[in-house]
Amino acid sequence: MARKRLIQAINDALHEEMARDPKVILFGEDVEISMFGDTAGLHERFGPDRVRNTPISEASLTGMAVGAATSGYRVVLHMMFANFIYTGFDAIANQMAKLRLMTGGQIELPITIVAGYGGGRSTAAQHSDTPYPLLMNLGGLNVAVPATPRDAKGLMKTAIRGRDPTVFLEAGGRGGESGEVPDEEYLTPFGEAAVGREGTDVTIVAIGSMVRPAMRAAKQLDGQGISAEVLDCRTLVPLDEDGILRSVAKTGRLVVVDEARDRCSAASHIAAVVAERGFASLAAPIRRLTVPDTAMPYAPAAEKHLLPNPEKIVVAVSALMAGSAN
Amino acid sequence: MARKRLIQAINDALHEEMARDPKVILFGEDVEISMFGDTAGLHERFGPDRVRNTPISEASLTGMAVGAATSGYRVVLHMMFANFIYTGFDAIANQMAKLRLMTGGQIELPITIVAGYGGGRSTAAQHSDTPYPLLMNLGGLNVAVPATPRDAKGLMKTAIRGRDPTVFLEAGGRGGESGEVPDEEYLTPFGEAAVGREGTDVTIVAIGSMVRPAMRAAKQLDGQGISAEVLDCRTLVPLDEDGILRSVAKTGRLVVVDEARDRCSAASHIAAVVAERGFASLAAPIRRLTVPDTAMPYAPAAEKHLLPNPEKIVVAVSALMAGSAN
Amino acid sequence: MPQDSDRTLPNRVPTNGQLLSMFERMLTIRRFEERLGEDFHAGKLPGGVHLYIGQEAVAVGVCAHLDDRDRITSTHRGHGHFIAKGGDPKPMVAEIYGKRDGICGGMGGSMHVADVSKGILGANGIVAGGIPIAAGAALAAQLDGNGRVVVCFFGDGAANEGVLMESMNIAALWQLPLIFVCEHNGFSEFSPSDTVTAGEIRERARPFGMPAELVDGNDLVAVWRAADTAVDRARTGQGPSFIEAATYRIRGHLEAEAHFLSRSYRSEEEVERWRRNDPIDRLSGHLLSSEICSEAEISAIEAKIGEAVEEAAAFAEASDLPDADRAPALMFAGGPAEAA
Amino acid sequence: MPQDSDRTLPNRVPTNGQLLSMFERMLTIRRFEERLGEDFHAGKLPGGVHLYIGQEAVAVGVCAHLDDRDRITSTHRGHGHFIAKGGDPKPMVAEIYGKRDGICGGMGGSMHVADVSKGILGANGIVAGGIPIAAGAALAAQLDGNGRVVVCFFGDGAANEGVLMESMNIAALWQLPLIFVCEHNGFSEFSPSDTVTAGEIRERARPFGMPAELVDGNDLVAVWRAADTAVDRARTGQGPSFIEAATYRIRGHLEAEAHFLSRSYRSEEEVERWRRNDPIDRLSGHLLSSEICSEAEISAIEAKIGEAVEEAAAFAEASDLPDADRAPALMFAGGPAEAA
Ligand SMILES: Cc1ncc(C[n+]2csc(CCOP(=O)(O)OP(=O)(O)O)c2C)c(N)n1
Ligand SMILES: Cc1ncc(C[n+]2csc(CCOP(=O)(O)OP(=O)(O)O)c2C)c(N)n1
Ligand SMILES: [Mg+2]
Ligand SMILES: [Mg+2]
Repeated sequence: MARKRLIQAINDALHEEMARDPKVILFGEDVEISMFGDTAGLHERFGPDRVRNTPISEASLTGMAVGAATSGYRVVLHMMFANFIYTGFDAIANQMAKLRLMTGGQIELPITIVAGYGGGRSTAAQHSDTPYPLLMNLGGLNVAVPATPRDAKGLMKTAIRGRDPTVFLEAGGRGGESGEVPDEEYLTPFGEAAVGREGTDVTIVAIGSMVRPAMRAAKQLDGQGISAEVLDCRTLVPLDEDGILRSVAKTGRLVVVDEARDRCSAASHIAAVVAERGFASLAAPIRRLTVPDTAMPYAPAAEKHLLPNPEKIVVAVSALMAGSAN
Repeated sequence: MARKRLIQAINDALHEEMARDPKVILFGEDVEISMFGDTAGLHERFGPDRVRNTPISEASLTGMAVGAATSGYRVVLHMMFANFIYTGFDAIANQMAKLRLMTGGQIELPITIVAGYGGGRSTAAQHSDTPYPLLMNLGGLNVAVPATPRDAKGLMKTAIRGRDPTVFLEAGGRGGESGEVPDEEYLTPFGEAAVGREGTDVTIVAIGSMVRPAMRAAKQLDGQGISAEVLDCRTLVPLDEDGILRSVAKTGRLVVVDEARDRCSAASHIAAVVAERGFASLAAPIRRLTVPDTAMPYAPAAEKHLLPNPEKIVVAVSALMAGSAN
Repeated sequence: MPQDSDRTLPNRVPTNGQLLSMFERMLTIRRFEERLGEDFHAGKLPGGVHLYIGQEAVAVGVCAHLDDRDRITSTHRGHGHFIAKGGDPKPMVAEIYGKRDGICGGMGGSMHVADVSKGILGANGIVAGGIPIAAGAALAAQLDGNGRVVVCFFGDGAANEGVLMESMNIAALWQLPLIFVCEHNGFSEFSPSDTVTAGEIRERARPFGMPAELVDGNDLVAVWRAADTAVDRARTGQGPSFIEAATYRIRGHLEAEAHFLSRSYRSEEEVERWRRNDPIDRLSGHLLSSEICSEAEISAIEAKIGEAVEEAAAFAEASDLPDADRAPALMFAGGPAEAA
Repeated sequence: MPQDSDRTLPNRVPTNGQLLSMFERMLTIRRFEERLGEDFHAGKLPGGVHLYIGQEAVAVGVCAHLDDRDRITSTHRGHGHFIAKGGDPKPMVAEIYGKRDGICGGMGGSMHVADVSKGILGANGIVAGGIPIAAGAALAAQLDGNGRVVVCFFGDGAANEGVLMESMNIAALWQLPLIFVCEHNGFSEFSPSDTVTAGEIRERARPFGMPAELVDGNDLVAVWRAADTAVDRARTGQGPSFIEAATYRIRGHLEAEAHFLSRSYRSEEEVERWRRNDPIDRLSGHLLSSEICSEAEISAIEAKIGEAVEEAAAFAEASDLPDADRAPALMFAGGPAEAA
């Protein structure tokens, strides 16, 4: 085991998978120099055929990923900031997520779209969106949102070796979280939430960047005599519905913490799943901690105000335990 | 009152608003000849300055709507099929939904984006999406989805006179539903659900094209001694949360019928809102009837199989009343 | 389509055998589409169809230079490209009937007919949607390094979508083996082309350093020759080319248009003028006047195609519907290859 | 910026008064940005900044022809355009500090500085995002019919976004009063331009029938003259024009880049070469050698600007933070105008 940052773990995964399979290619804007560090060293090691900078042409890049993937390549497409996924949205929504069905299953699309997401660094409205709810709704895409370096590496490897498109979103600002990463080869399965911490009173389901605040909150809650179980979704498509339901069956209470805007968020969806399939076990309302339906402001205090944090989680859980929903 | 089809009612609204306010302009692909009929006669009546065909350039059209709206025009932008909203998604997501916040409130964006949505006519995967969940998540857009000709007209007029962007989605295949439309001038407010039918046992919240099947189901349920209240959201942003909660407080049961794909659907969001704010009144799990997370297939039976319909609603409600969640 | 061994020589003309073979291919497209039009109006098709009638020389003249390993992307008006590239019309018709034996299992319909095994990456309901897909396939072809080429067909209306410029830039920059074929058929849906398009479309390719040529798209030999040069360039690593083929859409934008349009958008005379410039008539005229074949041979071809059309329609009619619940399982190929 | 009455005459050169005024504007941009660079490195700015240093002649030479009623759209590198178009640098600096008195109330930051009252529709964090917005504003200007014009500034990297082609087509087709100004500064983020751009960017405008000109973007007078012609065309209903200004980005893509880039992407010599071609030095050299002004006058301008910079920084420092909960209320202007 070695301690690494999330971005480094992703970089390791890319190095390993590109070394393993010559059909893996990577392209995107400035992937050669690597803005975030996740693609560092790949161009030097694997050369310009397999790792190349592209023009700023997102609408074509997403379509090209489809074209190269239908021709036997495993494509990693780096979209830099998640907001630029919107710029290249057409081919994602209208081709990538649909082409397999439309062709009656003639094709596989082993594509991994990588992008950094989320707020908290004053990058303002056009560089801090959290777009997984939209991507989840498209139907034909896997969505991975790792919280730890270990899972980031394992999920990236699983995505690259997969047969379907995956959007891999990294909360990688300033290198991302640090954590232990195994030395030996491993893959992290899709569709299995990780139990960050076991507990009996309340289930806190958290996504990506929200896992750490959730863990912190759980620790504080422990001090208040509240035992919180923390689940890290790891992938939103597929979603570990059973794992979430098992936990809620035990605790009877659910709080979902999600950095996305509230309306039609992943949190909304998880809440809806539990309100249907886990209703009998619920002892209290389901709480969502999300970003209000707002674009991210630039001023740090205004931005921070919108993001879920350990304090807000503690307040929400405490209120839930006390029987009030606020 | 006169009986009209939904598309005709929208056409009436456009005629009235363009006659009323010379600052209303309309553009889009083939709006002059009008594929759906909703923009018929406007070009002839208001001339090429105010009503004009555009090239097939969705990415620019959505941006142009922003530019014209910041310059004092009220823009109606017709995007034809809702899937093409994805083609022009960048300026919707990154500009239209954010620019007011980013400029600190310097601008207003009176923009109405019109598009036909939904399945059921074998137009296949790229012409039958239901994109309101994505649009709801963007934060800065109103979303109107009329079910009746009366509301279609009233909501369109409200959208055009508004100060913010609205996406107006019409379930207009083959002219859409028929219904009575008042002769006198009226506006339909945003954020107020319509009670399609009162009931006491279960609340069925339905959206757009799903209101009619919900009403049919309610009638059938009536025959089985189950009294269903049907709410028609009319607008999803703003959403009439209070109206929905009031109804659920009365009935104790909620079924949401939505033509969108399930994950992060409007149905998910409505379920989540009620599972939080209306939990105490819930006597049963919240059921969602949505489209599985699938692109629309072409073959009619395969398409029909995916769409909610009165029978499925009746089965779901009956099961709910019987105490089983299936 | 038979290929001669001198395929890459410049300034070639098609052999008589090739001409005859291309004639048959064009007529196949025509007769199948006429039947699909009838079927549509008879209410036999669940969805709409956009017919390619009048443009057959473009698809056939270009695809004559391609093998199964080459790839094409197509448009909403894709039956002609499908057949020209060697797709079997039988499962194509079944697809348009929405049947289980359709080439896409009835899941795609007219706007999505695809046969990946034949290099037909698919018709596409999104205007210009095929262009960047073709660029990606061309990147793959270049990486494979085995001389494969890719052709993207698109309309004059599609040329106003920004992805065209983006993909031309990338194709030129990377010297991809990609041929852009713009079928200028006079209309962008219901808008006459010049009301939505500034300047000459092919000129948009030149700033990228790409050769661009205008051809008479109703002249099979002209198309064939332009494509010959372009494909040769692409195969030999000389990068992308642009062909603009001037042609005309004889039928409606889609067959259903008469049911919903409140007025017409073109004159009968205009259509009539172009009918007299029919690419199939022009070719058969040439075949006969040059004595490449006889009236009797043409009649035999007609008869053969007529049978094929009947057979395909019968096949499509007889085919079962797809399982109603089939779609969801087709969305994902399956779990990760090795994680499972 | 003062305007002479003979503004629309062709082949004009700027008057001495105009030159001096433009010099001051360029120097204002330079000194404010140098300060912002320092402030960034001193940790005073919450977000990043993309500096315009070295490109000032472009914004100033173009905006000299514009009034408040004209509109511009800008880029992520937008401070120069903001100041050149007459934006007040004080609230601009406060914005970049994330303060309540910022021009956008601290909600937008460096990448979104806008002053709609001055026709500055805003910097934009989405590459090429401003181009169609400008086209829409130009449509509005055309409908208003009062001679207003719109300029969109964008980089050479942005020229590879498809919206450029789309907007050029629409602008040419509708003869919109729109001037496309491409600032070719050598880089598309960290990629040297020629590694991502095929051919000459300005040539991409010609197929639409649009005049396109290359100018030395570090030569204020050359920019001013090209813009004079283009603005004149737009004002008089002669449609859009394209100006490509060759210049160079002296500072990093963004000031933070040294913190995260593992290697450099250009040589010190290259930067040095362009430093010697500084547009402000060139202009001041001309002003002095032509005796349009004296060293003392330049020093006085420097001093004045220096004070303004200090004042703005002090203003920004002293300004309060915006209310932490301000954002949600800014998303919507309010209910429908009359339904309420
Ligand atoms: C992105 C997108 N926008 C709009 C449409 C609607 N549409 C379908 S075909 C068409 C016209 C296409 O014109 P052209 O490219 O010239 O092809 P043609 O129909 O003439 O063969 C339009 C606007 C679409 N399918 N996709
Ligand atoms: C749609 C989009 N894609 C990518 C980026 C990231 N990005 C920011 S600036 C930039 C380079 C822009 O180059 P150019 O247009 O030449 O402007 P310059 O930075 O040289 O002024 C890139 C790729 C972005 N902001 N928006
Ligand atoms: Mg056409
Ligand atoms: Mg640049």
